[in-house]
Amino acid sequence: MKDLLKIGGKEITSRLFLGTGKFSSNRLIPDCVKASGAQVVTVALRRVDLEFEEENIASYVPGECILMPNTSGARNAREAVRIARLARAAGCGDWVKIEVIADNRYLLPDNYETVKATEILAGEGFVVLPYMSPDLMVAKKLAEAGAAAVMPLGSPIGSNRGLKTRELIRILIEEIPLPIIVDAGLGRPSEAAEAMEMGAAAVLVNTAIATADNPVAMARAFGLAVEAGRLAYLSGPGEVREYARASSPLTGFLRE
Amino acid sequence: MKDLLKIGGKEITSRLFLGTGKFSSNRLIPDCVKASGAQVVTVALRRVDLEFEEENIASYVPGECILMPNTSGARNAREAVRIARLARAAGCGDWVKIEVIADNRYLLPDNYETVKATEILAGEGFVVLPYMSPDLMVAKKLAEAGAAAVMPLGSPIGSNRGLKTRELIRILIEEIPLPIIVDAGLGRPSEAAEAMEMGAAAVLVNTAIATADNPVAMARAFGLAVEAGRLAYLSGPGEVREYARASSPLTGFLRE
Amino acid sequence: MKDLLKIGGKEITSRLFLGTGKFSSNRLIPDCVKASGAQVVTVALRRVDLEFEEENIASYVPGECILMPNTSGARNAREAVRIARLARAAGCGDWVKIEVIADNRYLLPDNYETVKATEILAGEGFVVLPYMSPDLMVAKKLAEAGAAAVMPLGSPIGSNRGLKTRELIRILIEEIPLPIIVDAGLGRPSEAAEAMEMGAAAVLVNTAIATADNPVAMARAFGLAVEAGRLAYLSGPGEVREYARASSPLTGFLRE
Amino acid sequence: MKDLLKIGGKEITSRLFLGTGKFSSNRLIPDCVKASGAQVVTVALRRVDLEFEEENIASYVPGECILMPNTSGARNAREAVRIARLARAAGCGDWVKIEVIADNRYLLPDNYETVKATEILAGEGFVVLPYMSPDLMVAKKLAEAGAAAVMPLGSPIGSNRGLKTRELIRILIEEIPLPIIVDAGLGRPSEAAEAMEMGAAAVLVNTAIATADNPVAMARAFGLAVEAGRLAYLSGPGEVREYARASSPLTGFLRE
Amino acid sequence: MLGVNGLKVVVNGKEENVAAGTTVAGLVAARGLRPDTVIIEYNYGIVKKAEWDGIVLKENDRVEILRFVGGG
Amino acid sequence: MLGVNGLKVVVNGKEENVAAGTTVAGLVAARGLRPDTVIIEYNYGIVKKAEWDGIVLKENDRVEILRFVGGG
Amino acid sequence: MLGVNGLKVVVNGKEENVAAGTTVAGLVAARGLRPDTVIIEYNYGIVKKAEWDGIVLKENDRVEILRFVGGG
Amino acid sequence: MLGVNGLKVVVNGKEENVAAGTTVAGLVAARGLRPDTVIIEYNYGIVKKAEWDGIVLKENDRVEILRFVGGG
Repeated sequence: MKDLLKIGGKEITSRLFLGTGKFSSNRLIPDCVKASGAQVVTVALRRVDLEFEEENIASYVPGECILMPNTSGARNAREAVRIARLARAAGCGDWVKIEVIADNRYLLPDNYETVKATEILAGEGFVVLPYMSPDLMVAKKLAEAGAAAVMPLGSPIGSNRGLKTRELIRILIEEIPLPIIVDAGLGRPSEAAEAMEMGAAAVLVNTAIATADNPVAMARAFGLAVEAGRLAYLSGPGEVREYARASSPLTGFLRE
Repeated sequence: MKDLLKIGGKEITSRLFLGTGKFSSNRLIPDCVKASGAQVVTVALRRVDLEFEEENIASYVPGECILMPNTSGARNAREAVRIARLARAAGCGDWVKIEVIADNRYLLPDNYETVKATEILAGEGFVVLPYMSPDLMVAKKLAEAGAAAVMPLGSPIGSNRGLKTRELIRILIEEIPLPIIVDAGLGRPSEAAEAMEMGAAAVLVNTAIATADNPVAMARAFGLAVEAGRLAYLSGPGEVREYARASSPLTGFLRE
Repeated sequence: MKDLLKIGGKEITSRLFLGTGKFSSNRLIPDCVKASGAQVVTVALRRVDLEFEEENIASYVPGECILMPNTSGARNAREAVRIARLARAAGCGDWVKIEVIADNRYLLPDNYETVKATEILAGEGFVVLPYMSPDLMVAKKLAEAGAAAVMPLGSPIGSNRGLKTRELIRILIEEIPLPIIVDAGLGRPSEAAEAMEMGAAAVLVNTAIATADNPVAMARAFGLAVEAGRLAYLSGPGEVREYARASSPLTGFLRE
Repeated sequence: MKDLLKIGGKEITSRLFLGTGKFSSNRLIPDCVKASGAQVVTVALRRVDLEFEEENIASYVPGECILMPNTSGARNAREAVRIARLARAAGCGDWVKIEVIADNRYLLPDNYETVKATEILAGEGFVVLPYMSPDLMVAKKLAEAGAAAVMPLGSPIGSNRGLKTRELIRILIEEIPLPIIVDAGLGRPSEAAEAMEMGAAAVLVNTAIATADNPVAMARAFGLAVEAGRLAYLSGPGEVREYARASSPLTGFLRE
Repeated sequence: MLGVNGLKVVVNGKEENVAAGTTVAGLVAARGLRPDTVIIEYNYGIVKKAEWDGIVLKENDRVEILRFVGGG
Repeated sequence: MLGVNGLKVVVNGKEENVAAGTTVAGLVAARGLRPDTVIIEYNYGIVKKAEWDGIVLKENDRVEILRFVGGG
Repeated sequence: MLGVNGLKVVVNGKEENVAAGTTVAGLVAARGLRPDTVIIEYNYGIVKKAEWDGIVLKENDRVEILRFVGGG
Repeated sequence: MLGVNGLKVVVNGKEENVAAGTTVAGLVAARGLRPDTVIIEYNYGIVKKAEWDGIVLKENDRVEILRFVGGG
């Protein structure tokens, strides 16, 4: 029986979501998608800059992927809703990652505005995945508002600091009946694996892959680590003990 | 170009070594070897117990594997040497994991006796992989004594406590010109991945796989995690930052 | 020059706030206040239970202390406001710890309702110290709402799990121009000291002291640790280094 | 009943030992000894340097202190023994901190040579406190060799990295019937407090105090933290729980 | 079941019957509570001790008798 | 400075002058942008490619020309 | 207690009586052990299968019959 | 370069020439060191202050003049 992640009516086999920002060249993106196995890929919406010729990022994302535009740039619910509607109208599908940020140093989200935007967009039939600062009561409100999943941060965006909020995320996983997807801050495959071992439904990684010396190999590394962590979660790990427990038999020793 | 681990003249592709103790049934071993991809497999030597019919463990280990008998049961160098010689005479090959333990609660090794046994057995042409309590000066002595690799513990055998000695292991990896193989204590794939990300050459896992509810799936999980950690180590991870770094562009925002 | 904590027009010398719940006997409270040096002491408001004769907790709190009633039991802003007003009317002074909790397993606060209650009570001249789930944007809203300090949790109330939210608290300390007081979850003096070393203005401790085998000695331990952590914060600790730095001179060795 | 640390026939009340290296001026030492409450103070022995006029460090250490010369500079047991004998002959008393270091990057000790030196000097009536890399079997050998206490490192000398070896130190405290004194690497009072909470008999601090912007205040901070940690250890801390436990009563809520 | 000249009030969330003419002060005294140790909320409003004597309970009045207890 | 029969519109937040009769399609073409790579918001409303030809810009119209870029 | 023409040997640390003339091979066979699954140490020296037939046990000989088992 | 009636000794690891008849006490004094602040090792043996006057240096003697310094 396959272990599928069901979100917004879609059945997803890869639990690693990939962000497309900060790559030295967009040409790396198709290879990273392939190497990571990612099926859900995020993009952003921006004004065309006529100064230099930009490319259409969508053309670098394999067609079979689910494109998930984010609402980066939005400082409140209204702006997030506007961006989400434009993205969908552009034929990007129903998925949207809500990202409402007013803080410019740590890029921490505004949970209040995020709940508001989630309510509006879920009402309009979007598959809403809100990025949030881990908070149990907010996660409950997001669930009531119709979120398809909840995406708490592990540490500040792009910091590579890892799973610093594990205590709060542990509680979200235990208490919220929605997929918990750790988004932001994961810098090493081991951290992604730990999130999955804790029971996270998926993780979203961008900076750690895009800024590695070898992004394609790092994409593969995260893909393997996420699968490893998920398998471990499903395999019933043994308990952690204070004392040692011999792995070789304690009888039948060769003695005088 | 393949990333090979060279030990004792052998070229090894899998950096996960597998222990065969504590499985509920030896029948699980071949599947776990396969699922994990392990090429180096440890076994122990014991007196035949006529009470109940035992099986020959070797028959459960795929022929292409490198069999690495350990010297468990040895309380000093002399006993370790005796066991190693018997194992080799039995046609087990030249590899041996030296394990000299006098402490019965935490099963922590005796580094002094381990150095002695390493010197003797290396002199007799064995490929010696000593299990040790992480200690820089001891690791240097093991290198001088002819060890083929050094195997510091991450935490007590079978405790599943993980990489508690990372600080000392970090130093061994940096200072010792031999493969550093983290042996004992790793309880989760994420911990194995972290050891590899730090630059460990390999890890040896037994209890975490053998005592999982689903040993075969857990074996696969560790195999993937070790590969992920190694790939990340080779891929030049980005630096860890105190502040956030946007993954989406900070210009061209849609505004009034 | 004295290092004073200024809140609500009061100058406080002790940065350890003490909770009075869960003591095996109220008779322990005066000694714990004395041993800890606490000047701010929390109490709760409850219906009189005629079944068994209760005592008036206030009579156990030394007169010179600032009594800070909490709004425990409140599930929303309205209930919190009602409790706060009653407490003040009872002559308890202007200080109030806002605690709005709807979750019964982890007792995590509702940040939304907490902001609302803070706004109302600050408007009525209360000195408002809101208990909150660490979240930068919420802390900013609490500051705008007129909070006198912000009290993020270190881990769930009474769990003794310690400073699990250090990453988010670090950010609050850096970004919020109000005293940050770590409330809930601190289980060991070392954890309280760490919070103070990070720059927390104070910590609030109850369970770790009240449920220790020797509450009075533990109260003293926390008092000392908080002072130690504060002093260290003010003393400019040296930097953390990857390598060693000799503490004895590296010249003039006695040699052949 | 007083809580005294008995070593070498002496009864010590302060569990913070102070090192005297790296102070910007020796004039700071008496104040730091006073502020920290330290009763055991370490010094080193070096060749007189005629280039610049040096002072006699001993004259800066209050007379009531126990002077503990270290054998820094020694690369093997023989050199350590030579230094220890000279120091005692100079009227420094019977105490000696054995420090045998051959590694110049991490200044990690040579446990083998340290055991040898301990055996010789204990036999000559010295009160021997060996600095060591945490290792259970070595600690047992040091105890057999006549050590008065065992001093495992928390992290490399002068690194301020803290209690990185807590797992191995935890085991030493549990298994070794001698005072365990954490020496080297402690950079913050909270780390010293944690070591004491774990059951360490004392800690030795030098760099963290000597290199602070305000060494005297930092000395006081460490003194308070060590006392706090010791008190907590003696006070029977409450257990750490997965879930929350209300600190205010869960009955008698004011409701409609 | 209601007594002839008694009346129904709600004290701390529970229905009770009290004799006509009962005051808040009487309610507290009847419970053997020392006035200086309790706080009274009368029909959602706070009433100071000085006022307790003057308040005669009416049918369906809501009274909360509260006290400070240990809390964190 | 405004031409005789030109008009002022706001494109991507910047004021611009365009010739009377300019359509949204013309605005995109004038910038050398391939229609299938951009998204147009016209006076806060979304307009599909099919409609671009039919929309003739009026004084003070607001047009946003957007595109998908890499983001996390 | 020792049989007339038996002799005492130590097998895997336990004293045993075996008939005179018993060989190492016989000792193994008597236990129903498949030769290819066990390892024999005879008076602290290793002996290969080929030699088992030729070794006739003497009084006080020490024999270890060993086997590989699962270990970490 | 060696003086007629001088002799070579090693002080703190460095070769030095001293006048014949120089004592340990003289060696210390010549350096302007206060006796109570230094420790002397003479030919690998410890010598107490009381003995310094009596020790006349011979060719190739090894003297260590030591002192306590700050250390951790």
